[in-house]
Amino acid sequence: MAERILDVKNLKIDFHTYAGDVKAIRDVSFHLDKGETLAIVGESGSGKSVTTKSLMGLLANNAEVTGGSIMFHDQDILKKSEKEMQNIRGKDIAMIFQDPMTSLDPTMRIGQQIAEPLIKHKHVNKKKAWAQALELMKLVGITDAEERIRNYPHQFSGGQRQRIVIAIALVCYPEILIADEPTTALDVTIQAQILELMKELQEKIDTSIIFITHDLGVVAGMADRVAVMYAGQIVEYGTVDEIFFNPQHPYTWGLLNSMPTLSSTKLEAIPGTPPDLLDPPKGDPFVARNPYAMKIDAEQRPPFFKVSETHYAATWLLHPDAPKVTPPDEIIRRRQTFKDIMAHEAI
Amino acid sequence: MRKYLLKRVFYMILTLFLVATITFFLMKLMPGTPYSNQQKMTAQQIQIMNEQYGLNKPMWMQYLIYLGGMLHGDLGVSFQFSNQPVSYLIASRIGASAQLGIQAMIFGVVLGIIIGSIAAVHRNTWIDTLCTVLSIIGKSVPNFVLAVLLQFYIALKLGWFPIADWGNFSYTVLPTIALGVGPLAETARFIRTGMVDVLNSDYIELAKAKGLSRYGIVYHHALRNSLIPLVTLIGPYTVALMTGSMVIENIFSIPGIGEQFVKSILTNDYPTIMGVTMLFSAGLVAIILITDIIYGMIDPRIRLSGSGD
Amino acid sequence: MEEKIKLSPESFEALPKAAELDNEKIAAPSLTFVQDAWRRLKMNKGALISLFVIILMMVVAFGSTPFINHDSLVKSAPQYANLPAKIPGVPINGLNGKLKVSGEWVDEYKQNNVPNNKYFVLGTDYLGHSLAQRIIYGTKISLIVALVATFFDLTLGVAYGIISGWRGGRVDNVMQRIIEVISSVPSLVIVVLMLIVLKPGMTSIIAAIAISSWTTMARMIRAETLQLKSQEYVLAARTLGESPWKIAWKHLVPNLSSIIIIQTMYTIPTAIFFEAFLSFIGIGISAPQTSLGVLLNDGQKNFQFLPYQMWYPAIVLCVLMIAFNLLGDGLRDAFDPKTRR
Amino acid sequence: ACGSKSTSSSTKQVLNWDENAELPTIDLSKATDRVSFDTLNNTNEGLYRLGKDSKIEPGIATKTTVSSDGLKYTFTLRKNAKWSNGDKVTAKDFVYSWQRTVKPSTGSQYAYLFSGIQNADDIMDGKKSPSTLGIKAEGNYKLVVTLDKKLPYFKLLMGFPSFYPQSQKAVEKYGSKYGTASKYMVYNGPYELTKWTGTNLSWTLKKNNDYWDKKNVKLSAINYKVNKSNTTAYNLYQSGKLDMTYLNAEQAKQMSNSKELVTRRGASTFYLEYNQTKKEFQNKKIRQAISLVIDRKQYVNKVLGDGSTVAKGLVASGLSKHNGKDFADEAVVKDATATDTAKAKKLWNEGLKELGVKELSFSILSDDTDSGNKTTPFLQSQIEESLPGAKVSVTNVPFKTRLDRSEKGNFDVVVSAWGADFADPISFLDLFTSDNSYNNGNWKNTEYDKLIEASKTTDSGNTTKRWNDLVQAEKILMQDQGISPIYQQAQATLVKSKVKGVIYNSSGANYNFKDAYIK
Amino acid sequence: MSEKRKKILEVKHLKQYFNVGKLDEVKAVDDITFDVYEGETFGLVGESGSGKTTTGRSIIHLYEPTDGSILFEGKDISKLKTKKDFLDFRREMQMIFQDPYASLNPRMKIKDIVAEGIDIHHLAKDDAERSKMVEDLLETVGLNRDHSSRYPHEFSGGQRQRIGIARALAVKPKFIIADEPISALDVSIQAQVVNLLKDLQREHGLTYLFIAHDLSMVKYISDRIGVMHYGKLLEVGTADEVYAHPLHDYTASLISAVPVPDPEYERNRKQIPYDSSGEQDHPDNPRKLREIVPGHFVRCTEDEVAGYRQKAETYEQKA
Ligand SMILES: Nc1ncnc2c1ncn2[C@@H]1O[C@H](COP(=O)(O)OP(=O)(O)OP(=O)(O)O)[C@@H](O)[C@H]1O
Ligand SMILES: Nc1ncnc2c1ncn2[C@@H]1O[C@H](COP(=O)(O)OP(=O)(O)OP(=O)(O)O)[C@@H](O)[C@H]1O
Ligand SMILES: [Mg+2]
Ligand SMILES: [Mg+2]
Repeated sequence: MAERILDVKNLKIDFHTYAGDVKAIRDVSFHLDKGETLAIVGESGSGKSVTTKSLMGLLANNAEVTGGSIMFHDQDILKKSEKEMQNIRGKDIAMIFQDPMTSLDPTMRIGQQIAEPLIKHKHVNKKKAWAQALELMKLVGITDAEERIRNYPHQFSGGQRQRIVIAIALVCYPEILIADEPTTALDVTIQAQILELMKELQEKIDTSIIFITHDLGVVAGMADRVAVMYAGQIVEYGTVDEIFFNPQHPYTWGLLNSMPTLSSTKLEAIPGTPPDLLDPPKGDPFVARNPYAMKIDAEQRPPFFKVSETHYAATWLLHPDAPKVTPPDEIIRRRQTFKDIMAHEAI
Repeated sequence: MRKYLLKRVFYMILTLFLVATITFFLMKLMPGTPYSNQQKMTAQQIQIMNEQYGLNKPMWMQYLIYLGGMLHGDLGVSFQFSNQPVSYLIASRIGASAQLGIQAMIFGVVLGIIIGSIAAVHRNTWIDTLCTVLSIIGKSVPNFVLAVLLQFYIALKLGWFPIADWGNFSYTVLPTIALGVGPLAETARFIRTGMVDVLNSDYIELAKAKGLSRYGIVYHHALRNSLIPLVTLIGPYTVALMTGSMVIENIFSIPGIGEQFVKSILTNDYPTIMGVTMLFSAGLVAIILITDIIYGMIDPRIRLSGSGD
Repeated sequence: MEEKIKLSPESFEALPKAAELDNEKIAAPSLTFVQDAWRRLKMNKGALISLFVIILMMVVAFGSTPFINHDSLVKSAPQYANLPAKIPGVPINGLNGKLKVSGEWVDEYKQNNVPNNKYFVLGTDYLGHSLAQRIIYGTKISLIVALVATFFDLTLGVAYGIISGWRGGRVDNVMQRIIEVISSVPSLVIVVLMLIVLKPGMTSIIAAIAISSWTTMARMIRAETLQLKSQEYVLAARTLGESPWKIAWKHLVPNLSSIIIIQTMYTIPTAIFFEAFLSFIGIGISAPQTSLGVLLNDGQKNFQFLPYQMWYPAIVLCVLMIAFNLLGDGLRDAFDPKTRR
Repeated sequence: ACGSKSTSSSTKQVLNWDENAELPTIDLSKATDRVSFDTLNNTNEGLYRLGKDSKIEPGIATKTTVSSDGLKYTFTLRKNAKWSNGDKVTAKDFVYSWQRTVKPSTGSQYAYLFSGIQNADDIMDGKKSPSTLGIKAEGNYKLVVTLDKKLPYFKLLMGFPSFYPQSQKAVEKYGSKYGTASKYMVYNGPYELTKWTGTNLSWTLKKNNDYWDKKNVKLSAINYKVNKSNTTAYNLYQSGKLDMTYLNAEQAKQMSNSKELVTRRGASTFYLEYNQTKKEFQNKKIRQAISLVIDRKQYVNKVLGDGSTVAKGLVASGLSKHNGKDFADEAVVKDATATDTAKAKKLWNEGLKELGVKELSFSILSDDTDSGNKTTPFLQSQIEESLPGAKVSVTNVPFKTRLDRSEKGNFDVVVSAWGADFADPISFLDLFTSDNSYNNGNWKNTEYDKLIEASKTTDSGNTTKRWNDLVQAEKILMQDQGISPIYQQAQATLVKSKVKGVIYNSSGANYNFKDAYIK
Repeated sequence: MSEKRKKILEVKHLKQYFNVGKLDEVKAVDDITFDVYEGETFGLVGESGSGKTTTGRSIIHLYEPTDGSILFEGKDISKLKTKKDFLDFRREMQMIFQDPYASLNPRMKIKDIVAEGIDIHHLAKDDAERSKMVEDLLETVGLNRDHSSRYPHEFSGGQRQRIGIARALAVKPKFIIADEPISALDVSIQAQVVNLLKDLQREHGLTYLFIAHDLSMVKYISDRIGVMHYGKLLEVGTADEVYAHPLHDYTASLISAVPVPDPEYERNRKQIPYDSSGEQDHPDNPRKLREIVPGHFVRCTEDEVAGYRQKAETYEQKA
């Protein structure tokens, strides 16, 4: 079994706002192994960013961690002081943000921006740091790196900027790379390049990636394992094949069903909107939009039911007493594929 | 770039030309004459005087003569100081005002940046409130009141600095403070707002994610980005200070241009009024151009191009 | 460890359609934009107090109109000139009719044979006017100056800015040049020229201040309009065939309102200040009218001897300034969507 | 005050003097203001020097003979008077200077003072050439001045800077720069001007070592500093940086018990002029009524408080004496500057009836100076309170604007002021002849005109007759309330008690420092 | 393809340049020609900055075209003279915007936003009718009637987008330009909006110009697709044709870059790189849209047609 470098247990985070406490993260647990890519998917506001920011210790001022632990190797990140966190950030855990257009300091040469974490964490001098920055720029595929290292962010295109942001994140060879929707702002063609680049680099550097997105297509290409989040909770997690070909949670079904594929002729939308986290429903948060909702869903939060060693889903539908329901056609089709794959693997 | 500059300079000249024209004709609407004793002068004398000052010519001629003179740096002769060329008057008075204005600006801006940054970094805490309240008070006290208080308590009672007059640096301290508190307050508030915005931006988030310390973030990223917009504020402000310190000059008996300007207004000294107005306007227009250029130089995002106005 | 949960079979019945929660429901109470801003303003203690102070001062200043009129302003009583504050029953030096004269507290009321029952809570000025009365009146005048300047800001400045920004292109270019010219002339010159063109007096001063003050507003409105006009909701209105005037009124003005209000809060103190400055150089409002600026200027001349004549108007002016500034800041925060929580 | 002898020897003879306005010029042909005249009076010297109470003291002239008809003055000049460039001061310098001043192209605003000197008026009108002016140099040290008519105050004029000599060499050398900075001027007085750039706010009068009477000049320097704020000047005085400071009214009032308070009574009177082209002000009763309600005593004591006094009439008290009697006392008219509200009301009502109106609204125009700003509201309150139906508005405008409006008759009632150029009543009384351009209110009285004319012509040789003419004239003016005098201005100052020997004259150039010293 | 179908919109040689004559001149749209038939959905795809939005806005006459003409129902829209003609045009063509946060005036209530068109075109007799129309519209787009008195900021992105659709529908248009109506929305919500648009099209016989950069969604909703690149239209054809048998290299590259929610597929996906350097125009041999197979156009020179025909044939053979 791979080395487990991150273990999040029962994380709970509230935001204090005028209207009350937003319970943004409600009992989230997951783990990350060395070298793997964990994708977190979920719609807007489901708590993906908050989860990852808590890993970095970068939560907003009005946030309060009300429970749980985040074990990085054998230390609890939540118990670290700001100073200690500064030494972890950028060095052990690095992060890529969504918008490459705004996440670079417009007034600083990009060489310096890449070199900064080195100077901070590795205590190298500026010259050496710039030399390494240059290496990284080449690594992330920026042509004419020698000349461009002295340029400012606005002189780069969106795709190039995102490469630079990646370079910054990787410059200290972090153990964990958190990528929060790193390609949402990019064109598909550029997105494809960036994703390709990330995969390449992961192999070279052997870092673990937490990849956040709401695009299931990207997940399918990137992830080893997937966690599906909904309304501040993880509702299902498993390997990428398990999630895409043998999903158990109706929300996951809905998600897969609402995306056009090469062959799909009809899209099924998930009706309605996610619940307001100011006052989350006491049962299954998905109940209001769930066509398979049962009485229990409205009353009690479902526990995780084990599907396989690696696959868990929090839905009452997996309860042995629950009636068997027919998932949407698309899911049935996918399950079929799953069987094929399993069969294939079995051979 | 060159095209842009040419265009800007052209607009600058156009603006100045309009200012000159408007003030010239408005000046002619002012009642009274420059002679303090004219009832005792004979018609002949007045006629000759008018001839000497060119006041007997038709308005458009006077206007053309004035414009022509201006091109040679000749702003006419002061009425108030007999035979004194306005250009000399301005030249001899601008020094003190400029020094004072610049000192006040430096004082205000440096302190303002410090206070503003502290407030922004500690926003929504008591430190922030304290800084905000201080800067608002600084903005709320008329500078002549402040000047009177400083003069009375600091100079007369405590004897730390000279009461008035213009001489070595110690003479400039109190006027600088009295004049600089306004820009200080303004800068502090400007920096605070700017920096709060900057601190909320993505690249600050990224800087945090790099593991930089709070100090490092403020110093390396936030400060520079919130300072850039300040450049556009400083220029016109400096001009305003250099020219608008009449109150302070009056109270501290400083031989400055602002004080002279008021005097010339009260004594119908048209050539001086015109001259100083033109100086102010030219200063303002030039400084705006310069700040725009500097702005472009220090902010890598902005390249002066042929576009925009 | 996963534990087996025993549940009654009916728990697994499908949720009845009727009981299905309305998934488009909005739980939070409806808050209009103004309500929302007001809510945030209320959280800002300083701004709230400032608002209260401003309202109070306005009420006192304008409410005094029936009591402090031309006659009471004109009436002088030089026999009571320059008396310090005296509040019966307050034995604090400075408030009991005593004044520090060459280091000693002297009862000025006694010295000047003022009848025992005669007292002035804030003292008197050189003509024996009650300073309290003059401060109230002065505050009124200062506020009027400010409000008229604001009015020009709101009409001329806003209209100019919107037209300039909306029309863009050449019109904008010309209009911006005009502003540039106006703001290239020191405002003092503009005011003096105005005072000459118009008749000297309060109206001219107010008009002059107003005319030289609207350019900032126009600039800000223009910049904002330039942004707003490419906003999709404005485009949407255009695609629906809305006329430019209606767009300005329905879409631009409401969305400019926060900028307008905030800028107004800064125009007011600037105008009051400018009037005070005019008084200082001697072309301000003249007697028997008065303003805070005039009072302050009179006061600063005799600061060594009659400090109260400067302090009282200074305090009132500062309080007013601080209140407007704090309220301005508060409103800016309240209206700024970025500070939204 | 109780300085010991030991200090006197070591005391620096340097005086630090306050000034409240810039020095605009030291070209005596162009000078128009107090500061210029004061400076010229100390840096230069004419035929005479005016001592205490405008007493004539020797200047460049050592001997004066007057022809019996009083129209020809012959001055013998001293031979030891020198310009600061080393040249001798000669009679030609006077001739040059006077001609330069009256020459219209010079644009001297004080040339009118030369009126009465032969051909001066015609020269000023451009009808005659300047060389025809009645001043001739006979050799280097004899000067002959011829007058058109007798000028009883002629000798006083000779102590006024406009009549001082000028060095032609210097004028020509410096050209248009002449008199625009301390270095562009030559001096022949007790002091030399230094450190004046032409526009700065401080300058120094340095003892002139070429001065003929330098052994009697004790001060080594007088440092001037312009402080436009009285508060500042007062603070400087307090800290010992100034030996003298001008006080504003309030300061004066507060310092009234100070031993250092020196009140300089000026020969200048503030009075109301009524615009008599307007019907209502042609009514004498209205004018009288207005005058009678003004409590001048309260005004000078409570409102001004700077030592100004109630004006007795138009001509300032202490300006000129005849047979030991002050003109102002001689010419005093009962009720002219008194307060009598009851009578005022009566006259007012009568006046209104005569005019056929119930109400009268008018405005009072004045300067926007400190005292101007105090005067108008005071007058307004006095008039409105006591005169039923009077509605007064006030307008305070800058000095030049006020002059302009006065001159154009653009006013109802204006607060005017006049300061004597020389110590003779005519300096005041001349103003109100029918055709005088300073008679802004257009008050006309033929008898008055006749008396003034007589004083200048038929009676000019007879001191007593002339005196009586003038007294009579003032009485007429006062009885008719052609103008209503309010107060005679005084300038309160604080002067360190160690400062001695400063001569102050209420008319003409004010300060004479020749004999000043520090104890 | 029935040739009898009526062309509702004809775009002919449309050019839309910005900052003409200045240093920073942008040829946002550079000579594009295409038609839209009544009742169909024409999808416009291309990467960011390729000129899709500009095309849409020119068509609805938010910009004055630099050159070329746009015919709507046979009438040249830049030649509309009278106010009435113009208003009529505004009624028939409507637009749905990209940014659900910027497209609703934050200071207006939902009912006033939706009713804006009703007011302008005086479609309601009185207030009651106006309210009813608004509420009906809200229901049509799947919102509650009582949402009408709320403000935009209270709604989620998907809801806002539906409000925007309701606003466009209020004037009963024939033609709707949807400028990336879904790209700012969550996946699960995207389907809601797309389905809604499809339903509306069916019910009201609408014609759509659907702009997006998400190829799979465009393919799903569109009948025909145009591919834009650098202000030029590179390929036009039916959705299936373009998607399954891309002729132009750029189209192929674009399609190859689209991630698909299928790990199996993704593992094998290879992106085809595209090099635009071969696209240089020669004045004597201009590139323009040429029909390769019926209904399938590619922007190419005369000489290249043969090559494309061949490519099309190989597709045929494979199939
Ligand atoms: N500073 C904050 N104050 C109050 N609530 C917050 C704050 N930050 C996040 N939230 C709330 O926490 C919840 C989760 O937000 P989060 O940013 O993690 O969502 P997300 O899954 O990343 O969504 P997206 O896909 O839009 O980025 C949301 O309901 C959000 O409103
Ligand atoms: N008003 C304008 N002034 C100047 N340039 C403009 C203007 N509008 C658009 N452009 C430029 O025109 C080009 C095409 O822009 P357009 O918005 O049409 O692209 P798009 O395909 O819609 O891109 P996106 O997918 O990012 O929305 C871009 O380079 C853009 O910068
Ligand atoms: Mg997020
Ligand atoms: Mg677009």
